[in-house]
Amino acid sequence: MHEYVIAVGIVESLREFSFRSGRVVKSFRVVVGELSMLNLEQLSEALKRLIEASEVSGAQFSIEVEPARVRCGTCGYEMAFSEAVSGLSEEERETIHFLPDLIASYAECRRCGSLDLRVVEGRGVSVRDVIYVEH
Amino acid sequence: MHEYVIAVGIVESLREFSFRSGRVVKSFRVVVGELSMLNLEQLSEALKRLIEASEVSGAQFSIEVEPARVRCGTCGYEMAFSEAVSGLSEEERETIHFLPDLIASYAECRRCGSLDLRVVEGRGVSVRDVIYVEH
Amino acid sequence: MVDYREKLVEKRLRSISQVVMVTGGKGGVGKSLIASTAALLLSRSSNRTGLLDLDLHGPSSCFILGVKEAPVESEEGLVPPVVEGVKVMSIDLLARGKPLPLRGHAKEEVVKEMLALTAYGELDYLLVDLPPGTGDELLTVSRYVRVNGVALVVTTPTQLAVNVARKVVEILSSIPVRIAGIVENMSGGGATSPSRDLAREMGVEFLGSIPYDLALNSLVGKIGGRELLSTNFAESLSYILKKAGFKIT
Amino acid sequence: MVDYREKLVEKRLRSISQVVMVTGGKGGVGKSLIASTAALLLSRSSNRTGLLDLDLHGPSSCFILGVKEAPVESEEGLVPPVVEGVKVMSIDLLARGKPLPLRGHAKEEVVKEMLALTAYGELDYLLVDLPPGTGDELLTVSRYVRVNGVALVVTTPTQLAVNVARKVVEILSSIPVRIAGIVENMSGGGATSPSRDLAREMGVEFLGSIPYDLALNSLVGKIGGRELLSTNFAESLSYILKKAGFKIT
Ligand SMILES: Nc1ncnc2c1ncn2[C@@H]1O[C@H](COP(=O)(O)OP(=O)(O)O)[C@@H](O)[C@H]1O
Ligand SMILES: Nc1ncnc2c1ncn2[C@@H]1O[C@H](COP(=O)(O)OP(=O)(O)O)[C@@H](O)[C@H]1O
Ligand SMILES: [Mg+2]
Ligand SMILES: [Mg+2]
Ligand SMILES: [Mg+2]
Ligand SMILES: [Mg+2]
Ligand code: NI
Ligand code: NI
Ligand SMILES: [Zn+2]
Ligand SMILES: [Zn+2]
Repeated sequence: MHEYVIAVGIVESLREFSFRSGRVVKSFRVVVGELSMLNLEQLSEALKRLIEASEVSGAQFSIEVEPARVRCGTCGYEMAFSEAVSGLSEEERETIHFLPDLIASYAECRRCGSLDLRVVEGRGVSVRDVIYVEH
Repeated sequence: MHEYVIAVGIVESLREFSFRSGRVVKSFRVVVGELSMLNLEQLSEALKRLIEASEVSGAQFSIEVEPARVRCGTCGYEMAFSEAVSGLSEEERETIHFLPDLIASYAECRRCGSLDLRVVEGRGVSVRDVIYVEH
Repeated sequence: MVDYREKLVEKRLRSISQVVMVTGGKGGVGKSLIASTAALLLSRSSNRTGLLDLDLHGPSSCFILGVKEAPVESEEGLVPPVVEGVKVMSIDLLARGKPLPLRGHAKEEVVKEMLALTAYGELDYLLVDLPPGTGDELLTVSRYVRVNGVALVVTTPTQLAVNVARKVVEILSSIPVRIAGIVENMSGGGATSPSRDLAREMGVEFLGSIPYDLALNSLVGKIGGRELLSTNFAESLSYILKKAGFKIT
Repeated sequence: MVDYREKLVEKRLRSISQVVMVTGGKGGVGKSLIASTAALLLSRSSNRTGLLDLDLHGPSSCFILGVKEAPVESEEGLVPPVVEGVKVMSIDLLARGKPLPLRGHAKEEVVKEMLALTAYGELDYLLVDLPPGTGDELLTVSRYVRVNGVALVVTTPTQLAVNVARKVVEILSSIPVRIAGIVENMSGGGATSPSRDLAREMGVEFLGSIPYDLALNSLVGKIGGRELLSTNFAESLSYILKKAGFKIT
């Protein structure tokens, strides 16, 4: 559900960028970390609506998912998303949805059991490759 | 002077790598962060001596310096090495020579005065591009 | 690369009149108890008040205030639970007592996301309970509150605590974040103390001292917010907040 | 990419019989005072002893022990100064009271370098004074000492401290680092306490309690190591170390 507020953050960032530089945003890429388990359709819908109603209307975008990699600091083992979140409750997934780094609180290394986990990739949302044209 | 012990660490890492994999190290690249202010000649000399006396004798290497970039978390300004260390005492430089991140204790942003600095690049020593051949 | 959180944090903080960072550097000096009690006192004086617990490894505010409800997801983000009028957000409401072995950049990420996603709405005061140290939590939040932020630096009358507090004052002054003053907690009551010396040395106001309150030991975590307000501790803190210019009636 | 520090750390730690991590999670529970005093006690009992202060933001050991000399550079690395037979290394001997606003990966880098570059030589015991929290300092050192490491978990008889200590115990058990036991500091002396409950709950030995020692307030930082040894605090700690199996005569 908070996909909406993320879209607000993205569109306002681009608006400001556009306003400051006097340039028009043509397109951008949204990379969504797999751990955040965001609803891509909701995010895309919200982005479309907000873009249309804003000064960056006309901007095109794509959304893609960055696979998660969670590394164990003890044994070096790397877990992919499915392994990292397997066995977690609905409530725990919901928390990771907001704060992907909290995987460190809920999961443990599937190889050695260590709680010393860090997210290497596939955490949150980032906006990349903003293409703009002069006004 | 502690260039010697760094060389020990590098050569022992390569020895172990070689021993475990049964492969012979042909060459490697040493990248020295500018902030560490290491004496490259001393490092090179120590490496040569230690390599010759070890199981990795014959390995070739190159040493290069990675320029430092220190970024202010408050205003975003980026300082290069000379700007970051300018005005520091001999003793302060000596400390940074051991613990490059301690630049955060001694320097301040030249633009806004903030102490919130982080080293983006050019911190310590790393060994890259190890090329090996089968025994 | 655009970080969408920056814009959201800015926007959220614009609806908050004052962000009060409770810091000090040293652990165990009473930052959490002061942040929680200050939030209760400000709320009682009809201020719209929030509390953000940024002690990611050792969150204490929810335990002190007896808050247990999880924040609720809405279109606007995470709506924090309310206790005695105070909107409370803490990692503890999400991690629920589990350890949080955060490494490297993770702390900065979590702090940014808690700031970006918590829907406090309009507030007169947001109290921020900081962990010991001068790391990512302090530095990240300091960066955002240069306009409407103010710091309460908590110490005890020991040289050990004052040594660390000095570092906090130096860092805050460099950013710069306005420092409301130094609060000496667990005070012996003398007219001289290393905390007073520090205030003088650094040109920061000495806001007053809070005596050691034996009653707290048996109360903290066993009572709710309301009972905390009737302690001697709360009374001393109330004077200090007034002196610092906060709206306490 | 090869990290030359890993190999050096391994090598250094092989010449140290036991690494004793003094941790607890909560700030202000007495970790630094216990680490420093334990080092003095072990040294007095003819053990070759070192102390590594890893509280990067709030280093206290040098102040407690009255150490001021800087480490000396040699071919082998940094040779630490010696006080009462204890080889002491701390960021404080390098940063000299300056603030250390470290961010992100910087803490892990500094911890690795302190471990890789400090030339302790052969030791029977290396005491590691850890900061509050369960972040990079604790996690980094834990990774290296799985063979010869042991943890002393320090708490106070408050639920607030015990909540955080539980997290430390959970993390250490998962790595796993052997836990020598739980030490209750600033104890009221009762036979029941949240620390004892924690020990039972987690299957960890309860090593004993150290009473609140009023004399310390006026002593810490004003005396050297020798005087610290004649306090009641040191005497209680001495029993605890014996119980934990350390060579105290
Ligand atoms: N003035 C006081 N008198 C008595 N106990 C206090 C006082 N201030 C704090 N405490 C107690 O000291 C301990 C540490 O306080 P806390 O707020 O958790 O410190 P911090 O957040 O700085 O680590 C808690 O058990 C708290 O109840
Ligand atoms: N048993 C005790 N009796 C009295 N004071 C103590 C006792 N243990 C520690 N202290 C004091 O409590 C304060 C915090 O101790 P410190 O060792 O710095 O804690 P930490 O390292 O856990 O933050 C210091 O001022 C110290 O002198
Ligand atoms: Mg974990
Ligand atoms: Mg600095
Ligand atoms: Mg606290
Ligand atoms: Mg300490
Ligand atoms: Ni959502
Ligand atoms: Ni050197
Ligand atoms: Zn593992
Ligand atoms: Zn700056």
